Amino acid sequence: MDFIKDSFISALYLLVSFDPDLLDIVFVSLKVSFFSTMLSSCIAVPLGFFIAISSFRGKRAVITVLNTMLALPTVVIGLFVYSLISRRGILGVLGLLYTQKAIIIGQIILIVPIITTFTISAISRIDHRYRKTAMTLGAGPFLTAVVLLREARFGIVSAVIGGFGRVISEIGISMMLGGNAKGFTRTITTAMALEYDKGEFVLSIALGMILMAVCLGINILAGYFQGKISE
Amino acid sequence: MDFIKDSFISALYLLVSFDPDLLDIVFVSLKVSFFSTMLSSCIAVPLGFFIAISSFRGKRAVITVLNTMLALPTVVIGLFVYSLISRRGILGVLGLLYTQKAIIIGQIILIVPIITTFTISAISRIDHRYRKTAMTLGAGPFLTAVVLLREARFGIVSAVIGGFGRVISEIGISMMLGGNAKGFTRTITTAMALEYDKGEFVLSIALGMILMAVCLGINILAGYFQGKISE
Amino acid sequence: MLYHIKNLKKIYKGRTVLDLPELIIEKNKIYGILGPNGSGKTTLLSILSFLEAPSRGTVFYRGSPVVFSEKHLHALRQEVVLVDQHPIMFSTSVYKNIEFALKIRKVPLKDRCQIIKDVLEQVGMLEFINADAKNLSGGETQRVAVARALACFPKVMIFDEPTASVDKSSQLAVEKIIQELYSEKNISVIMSTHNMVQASRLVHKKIFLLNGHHVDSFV
Amino acid sequence: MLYHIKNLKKIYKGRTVLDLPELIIEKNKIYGILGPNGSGKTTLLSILSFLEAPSRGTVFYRGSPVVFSEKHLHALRQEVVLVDQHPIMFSTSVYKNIEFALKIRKVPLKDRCQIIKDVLEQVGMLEFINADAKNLSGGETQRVAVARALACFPKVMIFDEPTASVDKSSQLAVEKIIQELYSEKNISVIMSTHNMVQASRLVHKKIFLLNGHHVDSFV
Amino acid sequence: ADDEKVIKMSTTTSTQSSGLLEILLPELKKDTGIEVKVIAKGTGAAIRDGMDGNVDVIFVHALERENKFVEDGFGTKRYAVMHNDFIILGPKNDPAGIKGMKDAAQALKKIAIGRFPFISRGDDSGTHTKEQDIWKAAGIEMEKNVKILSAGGKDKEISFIYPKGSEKWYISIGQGMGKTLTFADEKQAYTIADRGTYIKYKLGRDQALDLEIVCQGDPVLFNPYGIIPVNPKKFPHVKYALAEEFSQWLISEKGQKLIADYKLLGEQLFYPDAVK
Ligand SMILES: Nc1ncnc2c1ncn2[C@@H]1O[C@H](COP(=O)(O)OP(=O)(O)OP(=O)(O)O)[C@@H](O)[C@H]1O
Ligand SMILES: Nc1ncnc2c1ncn2[C@@H]1O[C@H](COP(=O)(O)OP(=O)(O)OP(=O)(O)O)[C@@H](O)[C@H]1O
Ligand SMILES: [Mg+2]
Ligand SMILES: [Mg+2]
Repeated sequence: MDFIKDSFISALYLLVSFDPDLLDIVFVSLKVSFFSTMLSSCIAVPLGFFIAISSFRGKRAVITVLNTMLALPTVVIGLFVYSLISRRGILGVLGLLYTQKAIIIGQIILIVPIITTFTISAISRIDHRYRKTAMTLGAGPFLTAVVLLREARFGIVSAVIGGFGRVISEIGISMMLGGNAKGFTRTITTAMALEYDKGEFVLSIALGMILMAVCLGINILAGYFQGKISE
Repeated sequence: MDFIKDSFISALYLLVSFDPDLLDIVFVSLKVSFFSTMLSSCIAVPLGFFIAISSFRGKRAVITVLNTMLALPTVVIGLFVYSLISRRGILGVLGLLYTQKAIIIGQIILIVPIITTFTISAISRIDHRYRKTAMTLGAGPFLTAVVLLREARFGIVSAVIGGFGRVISEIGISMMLGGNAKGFTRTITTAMALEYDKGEFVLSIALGMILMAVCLGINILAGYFQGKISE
Repeated sequence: MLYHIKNLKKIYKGRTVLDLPELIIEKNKIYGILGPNGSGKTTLLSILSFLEAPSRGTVFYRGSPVVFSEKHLHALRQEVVLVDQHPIMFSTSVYKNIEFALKIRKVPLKDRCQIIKDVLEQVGMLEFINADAKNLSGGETQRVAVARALACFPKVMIFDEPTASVDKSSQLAVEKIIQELYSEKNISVIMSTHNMVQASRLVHKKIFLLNGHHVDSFV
Repeated sequence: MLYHIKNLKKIYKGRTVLDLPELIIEKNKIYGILGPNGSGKTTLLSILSFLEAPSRGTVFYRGSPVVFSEKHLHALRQEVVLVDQHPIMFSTSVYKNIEFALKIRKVPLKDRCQIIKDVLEQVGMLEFINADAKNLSGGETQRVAVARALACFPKVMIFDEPTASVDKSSQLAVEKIIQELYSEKNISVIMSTHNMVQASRLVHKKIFLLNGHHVDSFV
Repeated sequence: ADDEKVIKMSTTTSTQSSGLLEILLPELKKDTGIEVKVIAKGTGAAIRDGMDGNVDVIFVHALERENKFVEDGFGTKRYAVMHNDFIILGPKNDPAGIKGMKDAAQALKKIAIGRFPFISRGDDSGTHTKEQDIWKAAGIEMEKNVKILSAGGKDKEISFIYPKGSEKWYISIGQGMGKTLTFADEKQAYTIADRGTYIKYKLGRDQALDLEIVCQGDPVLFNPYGIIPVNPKKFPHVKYALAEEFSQWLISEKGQKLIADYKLLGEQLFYPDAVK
């Protein structure tokens, strides 16, 4: 277990040294993951909400497809987006490939199904009388949604945190669409993969520990605000 | 979009040709993912249940840590398990590295936090009166748990499906701990990564499509049984 | 005429739980719906408050047929408010639960506090204004639900067994509120109850339901 | 002596909702708990049925002090069953809801159906045996909950406002059940109610609660 | 099946992707009965696998590190198996004007002077090491960004070496060969690649690379592959005998002929080194 100890010491060392290269990749990781999660939530939470409350033909089929999309491998997403935004793709002129925007696009495809599915399951569990109560008090669709989302907040926050965890720890899409270009699109995870390929396991794990430390910080903050809100 | 079309045709072709190599990797993928998901669920569902229903000091801290673990990158898990089971590690004598068992161990670490978190959020939403009703009818801890799990089944099934989707689409751990050895530990995703490395993008996507087809089948089955059960 | 129901049926999985060839409910009256358990009272009240669509038939509200699609119902629901048999409180404070109805009606912020205090006063729950609505006792919940409905200033108030779990003195308070709604504010009231004495004391017209059918009276 | 309560207090967030220096409940009697909304009836009944622990004080059950830890409570809960004010049905059929209690008591499979039919018959809900328990009306739910409790064959039955949403004839049926529990099966009964007439007709001893305190009677 | 005759080999992804192993291994099985479990990864990680005793034999292309591996006692002996060669690639219009040059160092120098975009693998792989050697040979001033990490008492040095003042045009992506090619193609930049991967990406796909060979044939660009059985003195559990048998087979006449005859899309990729 020396290996883990070494990694831990290296991680600490890297952290306290405030290495600018390190700060740079941490910043890129956070920025990209933050935007992916936010944009995905803006799509997925309303979508999940809508699917949960409405009853339409083929609802079960939609849920099955979403569940299947939970298994979408990052390579598939990466290649799919690649084929769209590469120089020869239909969106090639935008020059998106190997930019942070490209990573964000791919990651959104990755986690929209995740957040949607878990939003559906959070909303479905809410007693239907909440909805009826809101409606009889005169709430329109929007306020009714607010009520249900508030009652399901624990599940929805879980879904969003789950999505965030997924993107910040994700490697395939960041690598394929971002390209791991040093100083541009290198994230903590792609840097880890690089060190791993080099056989620098200690450094790779050290980076992983930094990632975990950053996430822990974010989760403590989030937990604190959630506590505030639910009071 | 030719690229997607080509891949689709290749996927179909591969499927109808019943290529034994292909069947083999599909089988390995399914087997490994199935065991990972089952074993993880056996740990995570009771664990999540227990955390959700009990109130103890530090509960919030435990949830924060679990949320953080959602962001555990596969490289970290891979290296961690590697350091344990590699010949020099404390479990080295077992010769687990580059076997399917190694993949399963890594994947369990990956999804236990996922399934646990979503089980917690599913159980927490259940009105506490369900628990009281079961208890007053004389149910012991076990049957009370069964009641709550049944009421939260939609969320728990979602959690398990989410876990399955995560492992079957996962590349890093399978690659690092399984080694992508043909005929032994090659899964659909590591095969995809290999084809991608070779530049065989079409084949890679075709494999991805087969993966999605397999998952769709499993989800349809699962949906069907869920429907049966909830009747 | 407030409501005019024609050939209305409500069917759950093949079972007809409500079957009303014709029913008329007039304006500015207090109606009492009576009937044994499962006779369809709650189902009828849900339809009258536009929360559920009938399986068949037409409901006329103030002369025009009601289109049971979310878009059209929203305006109607602003006029009619239902107090449920087992009311649900949102998991916020009592104050915020009532404020919700005021927000929807765009009551200015400065007036809200006063209105909330007034309605809570009427049901004798003022001291609970900042309590956590989820933790109220059975009767307290029912009374806050009445207050919350009062804050909606509706044209029609529908109560589903409003005094079932309410204590004696609060029961009188709720009955007084119903009286006043009718006499001072010209609000039509429709309520269900199992308490025949209460019905006789309070309502102008009784509707008897039995197995989903409208009957003249019970034997 | 069935229960002996000493210096019991229940405190929620600093507010004392129950404060009973001493209270004795005897065997084989029907007790009625009376009091306005929020006086602590439900809280007291939860403690008596071992579902909630008091914040302070001791409860003696059949002479021995109750240790409020899950391990010890399980055996006690087999003897005492509570019918909630707003009962919860598990999301299965009515049959399965009742069968749950029988399973716990290891009643053999072949006897179960008969018992279930018997108890449903007693509350007049036999025709709903295969209905989806979640979709029952308010009164139907309350009656099935009574049936489910009967299937537990307890030594003590605790009812929280058992007839609040129940129609007239079912109310009489439930009252008859309570009578029989006491007279034929030697089961002790504790019930809360807002209906003073019902209490006078049914119970042997009344306990009056006011703001969590035990009082001799109301003014 | 015959579990006794299965050995594990770690190798670099390029060896696996070239398709050569798919020709060699079935023949090996026929001749000797040995089955090889191939674990492909980055050069560093592959050597690391040998150092940890996780495999029985390693088959890589990083001469210096291979020698060190043997010196340190992790491997018994390095057998030179074959080599292929690196090529410098660039966009069709060749803005640096190096097409046809033979001297790799001079070619890179032109790129550096003109500040034309260049994609570096940046992953300490054999290719990357080679690239750095050529920069040095070209006399380009290199900047070295060194970090010292102290881990477990031992100081550890991490260095990033790049041509001086190259922030704008020198992009280090830390990825495998294929991805580096794709990246260079996308950015229409210069890069160094091994011939095998280039052929695959140029001739083996519908959407061929737009990049062309601008410089080849310089002996400095040769890329030797070696096979090393893991030392049973260090790791008693390794199947040394089989690993040695495999190595011998590879440098036997039969093995070497198979290598020489292997053609990818009509082009020879590897040149046998053991038998002339
Ligand atoms: N969603 C549903 N699915 C199936 N049956 C239902 C559903 N909702 C109500 N029912 C049935 O319809 C009948 C009428 O129900 P309703 O709630 O209107 O009765 P009620 O007159 O309000 O009775 P109570 O006095 O007990 O409240 C009941 O027998 C009930 O079981
Ligand atoms: N979990 C809780 N947190 C805070 N206050 C609570 C909680 N549960 C109950 N209370 C308060 O305790 C008081 C007593 O509640 P209880 O439910 O025992 O009243 P009750 O006598 O049963 O009233 P009702 O006749 O309305 O059912 C109420 O004022 C209620 O608001
Ligand atoms: Mg009703
Ligand atoms: Mg109560």
